[in-house]
Amino acid sequence: MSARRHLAGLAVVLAALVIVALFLKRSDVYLLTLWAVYLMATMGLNLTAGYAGQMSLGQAAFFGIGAYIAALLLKASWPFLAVLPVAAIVCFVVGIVVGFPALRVQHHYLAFATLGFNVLAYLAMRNEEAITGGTFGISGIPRPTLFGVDLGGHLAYWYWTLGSLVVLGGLLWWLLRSPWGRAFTALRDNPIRAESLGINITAYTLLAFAIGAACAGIAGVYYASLVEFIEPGPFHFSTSLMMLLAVIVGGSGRFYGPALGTAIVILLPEFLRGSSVPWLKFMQVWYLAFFGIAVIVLMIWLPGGLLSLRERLDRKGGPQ
Amino acid sequence: MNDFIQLIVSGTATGTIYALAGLGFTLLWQASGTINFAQGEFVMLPAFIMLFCMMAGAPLWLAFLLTCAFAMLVLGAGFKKVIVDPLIHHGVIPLVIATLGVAMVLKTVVRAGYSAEAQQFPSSFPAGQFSLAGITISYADVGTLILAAAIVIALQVFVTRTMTGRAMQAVAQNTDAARTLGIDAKRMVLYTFLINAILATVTALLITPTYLAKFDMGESIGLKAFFAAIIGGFNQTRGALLGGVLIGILENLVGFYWSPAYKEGVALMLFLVVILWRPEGLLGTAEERKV
Amino acid sequence: MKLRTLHLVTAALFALATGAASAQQPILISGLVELSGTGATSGTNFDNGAKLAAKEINAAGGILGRKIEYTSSDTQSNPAIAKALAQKAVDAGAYVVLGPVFSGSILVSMEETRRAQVPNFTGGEAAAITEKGNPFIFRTSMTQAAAMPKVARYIQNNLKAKSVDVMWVNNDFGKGGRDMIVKALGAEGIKVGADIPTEPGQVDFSSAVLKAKQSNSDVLFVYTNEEESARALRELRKQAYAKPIIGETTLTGQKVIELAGDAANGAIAHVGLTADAPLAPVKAFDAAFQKEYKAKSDHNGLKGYTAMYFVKVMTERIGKVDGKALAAAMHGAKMTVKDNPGVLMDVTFDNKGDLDRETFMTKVVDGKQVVTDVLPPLGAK
Amino acid sequence: MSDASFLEVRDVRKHYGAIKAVDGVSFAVGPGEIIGVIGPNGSGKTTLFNAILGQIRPTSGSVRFRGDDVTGMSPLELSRRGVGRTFQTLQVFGQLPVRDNLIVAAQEFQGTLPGRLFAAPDAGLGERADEMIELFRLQHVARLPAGRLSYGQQKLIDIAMAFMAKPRLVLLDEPCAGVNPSLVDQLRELLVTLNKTQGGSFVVIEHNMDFIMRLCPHVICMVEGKVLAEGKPADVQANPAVLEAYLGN
Repeated sequence: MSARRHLAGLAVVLAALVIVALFLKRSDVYLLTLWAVYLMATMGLNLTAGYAGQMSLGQAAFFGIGAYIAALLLKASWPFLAVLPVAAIVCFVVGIVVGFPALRVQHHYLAFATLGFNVLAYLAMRNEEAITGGTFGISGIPRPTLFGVDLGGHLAYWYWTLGSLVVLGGLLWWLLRSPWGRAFTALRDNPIRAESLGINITAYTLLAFAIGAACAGIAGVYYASLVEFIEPGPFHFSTSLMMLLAVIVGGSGRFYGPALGTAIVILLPEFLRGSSVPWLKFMQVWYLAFFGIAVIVLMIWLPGGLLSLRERLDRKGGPQ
Repeated sequence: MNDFIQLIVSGTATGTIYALAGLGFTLLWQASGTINFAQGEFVMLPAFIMLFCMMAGAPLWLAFLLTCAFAMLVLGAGFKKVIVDPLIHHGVIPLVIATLGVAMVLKTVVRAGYSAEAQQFPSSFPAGQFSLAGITISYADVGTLILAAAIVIALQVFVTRTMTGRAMQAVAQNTDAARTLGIDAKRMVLYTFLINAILATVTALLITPTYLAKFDMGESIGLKAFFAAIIGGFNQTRGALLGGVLIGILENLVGFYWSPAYKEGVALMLFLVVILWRPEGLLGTAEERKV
Repeated sequence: MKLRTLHLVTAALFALATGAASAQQPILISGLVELSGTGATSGTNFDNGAKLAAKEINAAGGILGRKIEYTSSDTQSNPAIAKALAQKAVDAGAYVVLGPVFSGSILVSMEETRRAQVPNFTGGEAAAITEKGNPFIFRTSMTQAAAMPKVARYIQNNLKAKSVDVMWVNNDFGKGGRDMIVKALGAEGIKVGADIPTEPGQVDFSSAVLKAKQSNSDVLFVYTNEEESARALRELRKQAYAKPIIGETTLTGQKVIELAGDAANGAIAHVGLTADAPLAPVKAFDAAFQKEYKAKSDHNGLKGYTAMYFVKVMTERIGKVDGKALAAAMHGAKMTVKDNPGVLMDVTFDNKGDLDRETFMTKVVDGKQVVTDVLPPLGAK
Repeated sequence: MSDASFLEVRDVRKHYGAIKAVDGVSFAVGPGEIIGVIGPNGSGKTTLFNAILGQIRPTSGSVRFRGDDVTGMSPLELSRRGVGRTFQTLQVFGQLPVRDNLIVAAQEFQGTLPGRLFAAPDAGLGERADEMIELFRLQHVARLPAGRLSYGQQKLIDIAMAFMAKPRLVLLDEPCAGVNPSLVDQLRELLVTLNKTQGGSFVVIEHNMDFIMRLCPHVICMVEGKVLAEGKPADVQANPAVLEAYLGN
């Protein structure tokens, strides 16, 4: 796909997202915004797990850390644009710390180590009541006003989130096209060979974790402000699992994989719920079972995720 | 002092349960390099199958035997054939993800197909307890402990003393070499899957009276089982037992002497310490990083 | 003449048609309930109660001659989803919103119903819900703030205890109750001994029970969800805990008795509304519920059921289907069983949306919940 | 410095319990020299490479490179000092296009880590990569993911990567293994060209005797972890002990 066709396609999709929102109901716009927020976190996870190959099951913890920072600072009347870098930097630093086990262990060990971090973070959110409000959470988180524009309305907040998503996506795109992106892929494909070629695998592993974590932290800020209330529940490790599955189902290590995967995880169940067609109603109860089967089937026949489908078909039909 | 011993005793009883579930993890890993994220659900499903059998009028022992057969067929052979065999050559991660999918399917099937509510489950041991030097011990604790210890020892004996067991171990250590010695590697791997299914059923029989039969009962047991296995040493059968009991006891001590709020974090802390300090586990032997 | 007849007939037909149309147009009531996730048990019961009530009301001719169309959707016990569903219910033009049950969820979703001025009946028990000055929020059960003083008074008067240990589950339900009971015990001059938090889903209660045994207080107050209550009772029995065990709502519930078996015998609990209450309307409800769902309702089932009847009674009282008017009428409303058996017990609402009614002290005897005392409403002196 | 060699391996041993994989090997490589290492399977050649390159830590002995002691240094530090290598088995980055495989092999030697984030996507190495692609005749597959190419093509990429950063010393572990015989001559010519144009010293492990004899002016024969013979290819080949070691197996 040429760069021009790529840009044109992206522009069409973005224009559609901008225009369609005008005709959608309030609740649908809210769901779209929720999708965009989760997408920020899953794009970060795609960098950590998809491009750099570091299997992380702790993304929801960073998401939560960002959300709690936002809740506390926004309630203390900090401007939104000042909260963003704070959340990103804190998560970046914590990400480096959490990345350390990755230097010693790989794959499933790493998955469990990051999952362990997630459980600890969750326990801290529930028990450190003085800071986090414990299980009651923090309510009354304001939505921002930027440059005199009130972003409290559902449409305004959607456009603000979509714009931010595009900026974040652009930054990630640029990062992945830089020599860093190539080094991340080399780290995933073959760390031992990478090291023999002078690639500092320690630095890149930690960076992969930290950048992914920073994205989740930013997503957390948008989440807190969107829902206007947070409690520990959404930052349980099961959210990390869903985020990882979203990346993998969409296509890990593919730039648009998380967008598709997150839509399947966040939007599809709500679509089924809202439907009045009987068999779709049946689906909503069994949704997770079908999703689970889809994951298994994908792993067996299409481990590259849904976005690798065309490539796979090309290769089957091609001369090779 | 009595309190302390009481905590140790009940912690040991809880820990052996973690160990039983963890044992299956290590077996599958050793024999076939399978990491099963659905191990907890492999315990949950037999609990419900036993319930169904009993609702149909079967006594507990018959329900257990029928469920063993079911588990060997579905969670043993079926799991291997449908999920593991097609995926095992693609490395660890796709299989891990697929077993996550299996866990979701099993949970949803039980929840949507049967009930989201906890169901009670009869104990295999007589109710009641006895006191020994001021410490209360229930018959169920003693029974669980003895049965779990017996299973671990029996498994150890089977693996080291019998022909089939030694063949299984040979396959676990070096599949190719075992094959050249004329061992039917495929059959040995199948045996480990069958043993894992039976272990899961036994675990279900032992824990469901306290855990209660519920679709999500596998979540915590699966996690603890994995931590137990890693802490003890992933490539050692005894490791899971040590890891499980260590977690059980420490959880109780932390819950009592420090704060119950962080009790659930104990296994994780121990796990993080172990993988940073001794990644092969307390009893495990180091595996060279492959070039 | 002919023409006039024709006119008359058309007019009559027209009137009939429009009348019929408005009678047939159903009243939309949306349920936001926890059908999956941690709150699945509570939400499912609440939902079943509401469904049962809607069915009964429709069978008896509906509200003001219009049928109820009740649709429920699953919040997955997740506040962000609850908020989306509340918006969806409002968008769909719901007359009233029922649920969610979880306090965390209702605190988020009630902002949406308030903005749209749709009355919202919740199963949540956290004190904060009605402290925000939201004129559209109404409870379906007594708050912890109202229930705990009754428990404390009972401990003082009937059990003559000087000190109490508190074992609670660390979620919004347990933590809220724990804060309230500590306050209420303090007001009665009773000392709080060991303060024992437990985790949701906790299995091993040995260290928690040991703590209670060691502190040697006169009474143990247990405030956990159903499954954990059952496990706690078993461990207490195992370690031969001899002091009175008292709880609130859950401890003597049907599910706990079923799960704990013998170990539940002797447990005492204050219950706001129970399917075992010795009252004719409640017994009728109990029978109907069991027939419909093959299971016994917990207190959440009664919450959903009565909420639907509150809507019916008050809508007929104001004589029109108007959300704003309904909310206004609810404040200070009083409903009696004599006139409306569906509300199950006499009930009054205050101007914050809190309700008040009689409550019960119950005890488990031979595996059955038995009502030992009827406590008057707080407001009745 | 005149006596001190470019690379000097002195009495390196690597023992695994009772097994002596490498048992006291010493040799030296001068600037621009090409040295061949031969020996039957299991004679410890690859273990020796790994011990020199920091992949494993030698039990005893020392390795000096350009006068500095580099014993036990990590592969990363060694690569920084200008030591490159290839592996016995194929080691390309399968999902990266061929051109990116070559660029990634040298990009870490350009500028600083933060600087590379803001550098041009090809890190200024596009031209160099195209040169190598031309040299190795890979133009027609330059944009395809390396993992999709034939084994022989991947092997060429693998070797080209080792030379991208213009290393001072390259250790090649069986460059001919699995390569189509018709390509072997081409490969030898490539290595000679690279040695002439880029300079640098090579150490080559290889089983293909013809290849080694024609490429390397100096050959070491290892047997059971020890150096059995050393010298001109023809002399080593004619050494009766060497013959016996090969035939005896």
